Amino acid sequence: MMPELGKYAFAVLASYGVSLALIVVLVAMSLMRARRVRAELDKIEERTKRHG
Amino acid sequence: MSIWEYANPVKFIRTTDLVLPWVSALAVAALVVGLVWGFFFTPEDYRQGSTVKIIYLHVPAAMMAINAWVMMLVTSLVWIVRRHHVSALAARAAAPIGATFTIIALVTGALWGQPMWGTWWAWDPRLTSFLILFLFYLGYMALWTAIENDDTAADLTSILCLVGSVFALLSRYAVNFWNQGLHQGASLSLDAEENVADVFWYPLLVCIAGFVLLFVALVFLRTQTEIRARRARALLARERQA
Amino acid sequence: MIALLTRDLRLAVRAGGGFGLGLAFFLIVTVLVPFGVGPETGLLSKIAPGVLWIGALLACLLSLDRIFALDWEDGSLDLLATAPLPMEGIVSVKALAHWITTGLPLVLAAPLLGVLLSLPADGYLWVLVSLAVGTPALSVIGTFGAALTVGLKRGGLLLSLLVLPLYVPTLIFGAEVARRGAEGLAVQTPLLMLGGISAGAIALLPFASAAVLRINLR
Amino acid sequence: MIALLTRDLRLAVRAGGGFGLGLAFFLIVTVLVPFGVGPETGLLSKIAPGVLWIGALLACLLSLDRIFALDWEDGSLDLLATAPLPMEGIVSVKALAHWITTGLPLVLAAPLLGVLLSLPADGYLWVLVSLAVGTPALSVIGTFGAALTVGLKRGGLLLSLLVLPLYVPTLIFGAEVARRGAEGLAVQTPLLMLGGISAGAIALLPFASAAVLRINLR
Amino acid sequence: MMLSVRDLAVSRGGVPVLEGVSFALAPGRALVLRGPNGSGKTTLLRTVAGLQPPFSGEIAGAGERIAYAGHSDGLKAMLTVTENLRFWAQVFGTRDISAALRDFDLAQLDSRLAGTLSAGQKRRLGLARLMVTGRPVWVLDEPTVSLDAASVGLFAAAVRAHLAAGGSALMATHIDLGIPEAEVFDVTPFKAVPRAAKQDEAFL
Amino acid sequence: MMLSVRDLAVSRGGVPVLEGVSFALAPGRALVLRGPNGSGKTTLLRTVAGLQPPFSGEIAGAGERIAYAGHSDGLKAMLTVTENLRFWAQVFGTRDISAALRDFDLAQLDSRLAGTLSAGQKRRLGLARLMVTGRPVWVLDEPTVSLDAASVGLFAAAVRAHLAAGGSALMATHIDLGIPEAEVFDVTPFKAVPRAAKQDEAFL
Ligand code: HEM
Ligand SMILES: Nc1ncnc2c1ncn2[C@@H]1O[C@H](COP(=O)(O)OP(=O)(O)OP(=O)(O)O)[C@@H](O)[C@H]1O
Ligand SMILES: Nc1ncnc2c1ncn2[C@@H]1O[C@H](COP(=O)(O)OP(=O)(O)OP(=O)(O)O)[C@@H](O)[C@H]1O
Ligand SMILES: [Mg+2]
Ligand SMILES: [Mg+2]
Repeated sequence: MMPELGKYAFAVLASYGVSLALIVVLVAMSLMRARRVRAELDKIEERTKRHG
Repeated sequence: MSIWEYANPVKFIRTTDLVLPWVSALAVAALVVGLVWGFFFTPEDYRQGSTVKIIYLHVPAAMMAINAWVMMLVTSLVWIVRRHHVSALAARAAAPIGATFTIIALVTGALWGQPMWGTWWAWDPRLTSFLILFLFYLGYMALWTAIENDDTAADLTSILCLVGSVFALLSRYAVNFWNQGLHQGASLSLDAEENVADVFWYPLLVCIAGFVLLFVALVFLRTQTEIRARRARALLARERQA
Repeated sequence: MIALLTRDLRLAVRAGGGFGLGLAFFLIVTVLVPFGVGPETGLLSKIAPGVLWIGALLACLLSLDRIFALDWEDGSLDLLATAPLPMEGIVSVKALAHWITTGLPLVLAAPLLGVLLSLPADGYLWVLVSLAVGTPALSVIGTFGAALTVGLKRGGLLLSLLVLPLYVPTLIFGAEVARRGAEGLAVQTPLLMLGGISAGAIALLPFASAAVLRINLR
Repeated sequence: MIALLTRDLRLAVRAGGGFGLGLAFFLIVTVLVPFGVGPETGLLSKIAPGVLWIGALLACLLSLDRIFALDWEDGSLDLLATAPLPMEGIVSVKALAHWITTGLPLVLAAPLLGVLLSLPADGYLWVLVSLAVGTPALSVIGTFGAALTVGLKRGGLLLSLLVLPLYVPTLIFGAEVARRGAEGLAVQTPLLMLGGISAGAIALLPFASAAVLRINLR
Repeated sequence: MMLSVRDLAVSRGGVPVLEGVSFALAPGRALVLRGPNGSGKTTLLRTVAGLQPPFSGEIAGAGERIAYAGHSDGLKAMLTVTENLRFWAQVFGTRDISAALRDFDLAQLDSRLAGTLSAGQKRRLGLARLMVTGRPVWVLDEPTVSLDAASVGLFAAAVRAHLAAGGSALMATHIDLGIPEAEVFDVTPFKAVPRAAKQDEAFL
Repeated sequence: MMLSVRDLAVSRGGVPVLEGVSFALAPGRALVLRGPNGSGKTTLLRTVAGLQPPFSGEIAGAGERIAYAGHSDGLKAMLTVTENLRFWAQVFGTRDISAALRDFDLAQLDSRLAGTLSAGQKRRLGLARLMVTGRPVWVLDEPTVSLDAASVGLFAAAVRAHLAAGGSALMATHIDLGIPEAEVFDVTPFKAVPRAAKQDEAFL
C-alpha cells in the first residue's frame, strides 16, 4: 500500500510527520484549553449562582 | 440584523456552537481525503520525484499563514474602530494558528529544499519573508501575554498589527530587491502555461480547502475559549471583591 | 520641548548610558568580528559594510529601552504626561534625543571602525551616507517599540523581539547601499528606498507612538 | 543558596529578562547577519562559526547588568549582604543562575541557528562543544564585571568596556575550536585552552567578585 | 473655577475600588483625603490628575489645571537640585525657581546631585516642583512622608500661600499635615461594591 | 548580648555627618533615633547594620545579629507576597511565614504580585520580612512611612512581641511609632564638625 518514495523518502515522510504532528499539537492544545476553561467557567458560574 | 450582532460574546458562542461541529467535520474530511489522495494516489513528478508530495502540506500552510495575518489585521481594525471585544479576541485566537502554519511552511520548505536545492535554507525572498512573518507572530503573541489588562493588550496588539503589516509589506519588497531567489513562482495562477498538472492540482485544492476549514474551526474554538476565559476572570474578580 | 531635549541630552552625557553605550557597543561588535571570523583581510573587507550596519543596528536596539524606562521608573513620565506638552511632541523629542546620543555618534564613528575591518576605500563615503540616512528611521521605529513596552517588567526582551522585524527593511536597504558603494556599483535605488523609509517613519510613526504611550499610561 | 537560585530562576522566567533576553538577542544577531552581509551561502558558511560565537558572547554581555542591578535598585542586595550567606556563595549562585538562564539556552539554540547560516555539517558538533565549554567562563567573568560596576549610574557602558577585554581569550579559543571543527581540522589545542580558561575562571573569580562586591556595598 | 467630582468611580487593574465619590474644591480651599491602606486614595488622585481614565462619573475643572505629585518624586539622580527644578519650570513655561528653592529650604543644597540627598531632602525637592508648575490645583499623594517637623511646617506654609493666592489643594495622607483649616474627606464609605472590571462587563 | 556603639563617627561620600555617637541597646529594649532631615540617621543605621564601614569608633554586638529594613523594601514586583516572604525565610534559614503574614494582616493578599500592592501594603510586606529573619536586633529606617493608624498598631504590636521575646530594636523616625516605652536618642547634637573626607586626609 505504501507508495514507493525512492531516495526522497526521508524528506517526504519527515514533512508529513512534522506537519501532522504540529497540527495535532495545535488542535490538542486548543481542545485541552477549551475544555479546561469551560470546566472552570462552569464551576464558577455554578458557585456564583448558588451564592448570589 | 447586522453582522455586528455576532460581536456580542454570548451570541458569538451560541452561533459558533451550532456551526463548529460541521466545520470541524468538514475540515477533517477534506484534510484526510486531500492528504491521502495526495500521498498515496498521485504519481511522481518527472523532475522532483516523490518530493512533489510535500506540496500538499507546504502550499496550503503557506497560504493560510499569510491569510491568518490578514484576518488578524482586519479584526484588529474592527477592534480599533468599533471596539467589539470578540474581534480583538479573534485576532488573539488566530495568532498561534498562523504561527503554527508558518512553522509548517518553513519546515516542509526546508525539507523540500534539501533534495531540490541542496540546502536546508537559502536566503531566498519567499523564505526570508516567511521567517520575518514568523517573528511578527512571535512578537504579537508575546505582547498579548505580557500585558495584564486585557483592553490595553487589545489596543496595543492592534496597533502593533497595523504597523507590523506595513513593515511586513516593506520587508517583502526589500527582500525581493535584495535577492532574486530560488523559489517557485506562483504556479497557482490559472492562466499560467506551466500550471501544475491536473493530477497534482485537484488533491491540492482539496488540501487547501481542508486547511481553510481547519483554520476557521480552530479560530472559532479558540475565540470561544478566550471569551470563556474572560468571563471566568470577570466572575472571579466580582467574587473576590465580595 | 527644548527643555526636554536638553535634559535628555544632559542626562545622557552625565549618566553615561546614552552617548557612550551605543558607541561602545558598536566598537565592541566591530572589534570582536575579526576575533570571531578570523583575520583574513579579503573576507573581512567583504563583510565590512554589513558588519558596520549590523553593529549600528544592535547599538540602537540596545539603547532603546532607556528612552522611556528611566522616566517611567522614577515617575517623571507621569509628570510629563500631565505637563502642557503634546504627547506627539514628547515622543518626537525622545526619538530625536535618542538619535543625537546614539545614531549620530555611530555615523561619525563608522568610518574609523571601517579601518579595522579593511573596508574598501570606495566604501567609506557610502557607509557614512547610508548610516546618516538610515539611523533616524532606526531611532523612530525604536521609539515606537519602547512606547509599546514601557512599564512592562519583561520589557527588554519583548522590545527587541518587536522591533527586530520592523528593522529589517531599513537594514536591508542600508546595508545594500553600503555594500554596493564599497563594490563601486550604483546605489541610487536602495538609497532612495532607504530615504523613503526614513521619511515615512519620521512622518507617521510618532502618531502611533503617542497613541500607544497614552494607552500605556492610563 | 538554593533559595537564591530558585528565586533568580523564577524571576528570570516570570519577568522575562533572563531566559528570553539572551536567546532572543542571539537569534537577532544571527538572523540579521545575512541581511547585512548578503545572502551568498559560501560567504555565510565561512563566517558562521565566528558569528555564532560573537552572537553568544554579545547575548551574555547584554544580560550581565541584570545579575546585580535589579537587586541593587530595590534594596535586596543590601538585605542579602546582611543575610547569613557567604558573599562568595552569593556571587557563585548568581553566576550559575546567569549561565542557566543565558548560557545554556544559547548552547542549545546554536545548532538550529547554524542552519540559517549554512554552517558546514562538520561544524555543528564543535560549535556545540565549544559553546558548552566556553559559556560558563563568560558567565563567571561577567559576574565579576557586574560586581565591579554595581550601583554605578553609568554602569551599563562601563560594564561592557570592562568585560570585553576579559572576554577576548575565551572568544579567540572558542571561535577557533568552532572554525577548525567546521573545516575538519584538529581542535585539540584550542579546546584544551578553552577548558583551562573555564576551569580557572570558575575556581578563582568568585573570590575576586565577592571582594569587589563587598567594597561596592559599603 | 471649581474642581468638582461627581459620582466618580475609580478602578485599579479594571476593578473598581471606590465609587459614588462626589466632592467640590473651591479656589482657596484644601481637601484632605483619609482612609486606611489600600482604600484607593492613590487611585482616586491619579484619576483626578488625568493619569488614568475614570471607571465612571465625571470630573470637571481638572485637566491642564492640575499639578500632581505622587509617591515617587520624578527626580533624576544624576542632575543637580537646580537642574531638576529648572527642567520642570521650563516644561511648564515658568521661569523663577528661586522662590521654590527658598520656600523649601533647598538653597544650600542647590548644586548637589539629587541622588545624594537624604530621603527627606528628596521629598522637599519633589514638593518644590509644585511651585514652579504655576498650576492652580495641587494634587498630592502623601506629601509629608519622610519629612521632619520643620519641613512639614515649610510645606504647610507653602500650601497656605498657594491657597491665599487663589489656588487649591487635594491631598491624601495618613499623618498630620499641619493644615488644620483643610476639610477632611474620608474615602472609606465609598468602597466599591463587588463589580466586574469595565473591560469584562461585556462578558457577564 | 548588648548592641553597643562607642564614640562612633559615620560618613556619607567620605565626609563625616555624625561623630561621637555612643549608646547601648540591651535585649528587650527599643531605641528611637530622632533628628531633622539630613541629620544622618540613615547613615548611622546603615553603619550599624554593617552596610558601610564606620568612619571611626566601634560597634559591638552587631554583624550577624542584625535584620535591617531601609527606605526601600527589597520587594520583587513580579513575585507574589508569599514568594517574596518565603524567599527571605529560606535565606535566613527559618521556615514559618504564616506568623508574619498574620501579624501584618497580609493573609488576604498572599497570592497577589507585590507590584500591585498599595504603598502601605508594600510597606507592611517589607516589615513582615523582619519576622522571618529570626534575628534578634531589628534596625529600621522610618518603618511606618505610608502606614495607616491600624497598620502602625500592628507594627507596634510586632515590635513589642519581639522585645518581649528578648529582641531589641533600633529605629529612626519622624513620626510617632506608637511605642511610648522606647527610649529616644536625638542625633542632632552629634553633628560632625567640618572635616576632610577620610580619603583626602593624606593630602592635607
Ligand atoms: C523554508 C523554505 C520555504 C518557504 C518558507 C516557502 C514558502 C512558500 C510560500 C510563502 C509559498 C506561497 C504560497 C502562496 O502564497 O500561494 C510557497 C509556494 C510554493 N513553494 Fe515554497 N517555500 C519554501 C521552500 C520551497 C521549496 C524547497 C520548494 C521546492 C523546491 C518549494 C516549492 C513551492 C511550490 C511548488 C509552491 C507553489 C507555488 C505557488 O503556487 O505559489 N518551496 N512556498
Ligand atoms: N492590579 C491590581 N489588581 C487588583 N487590585 C489591585 C491592583 N493594583 C492595586 N490593587 C488594589 O487597589 C487598592 C487601591 O490601591 P491604592 O494604591 O489606591 O491605595 P491607597 O489608598 O493609596 O493606599 P496607601 O495608603 O497604602 O497608599 C489596593 O487595595 C490595592 O491592593
Ligand atoms: N555623596 C554625598 N556627599 C555629601 N553629602 C552627602 C552625600 N550623600 C549624602 N549626603 C548628606 O549626608 C547627610 C545624611 O543623610 P542621611 O540620609 O543619613 O539623613 P537622614 O537623617 O536619614 O535624613 P532623612 O530624615 O531625610 O532620611 C544628608 O545631609 C545628605 O545630604
Ligand atoms: Mg497610596
Ligand atoms: Mg533617612
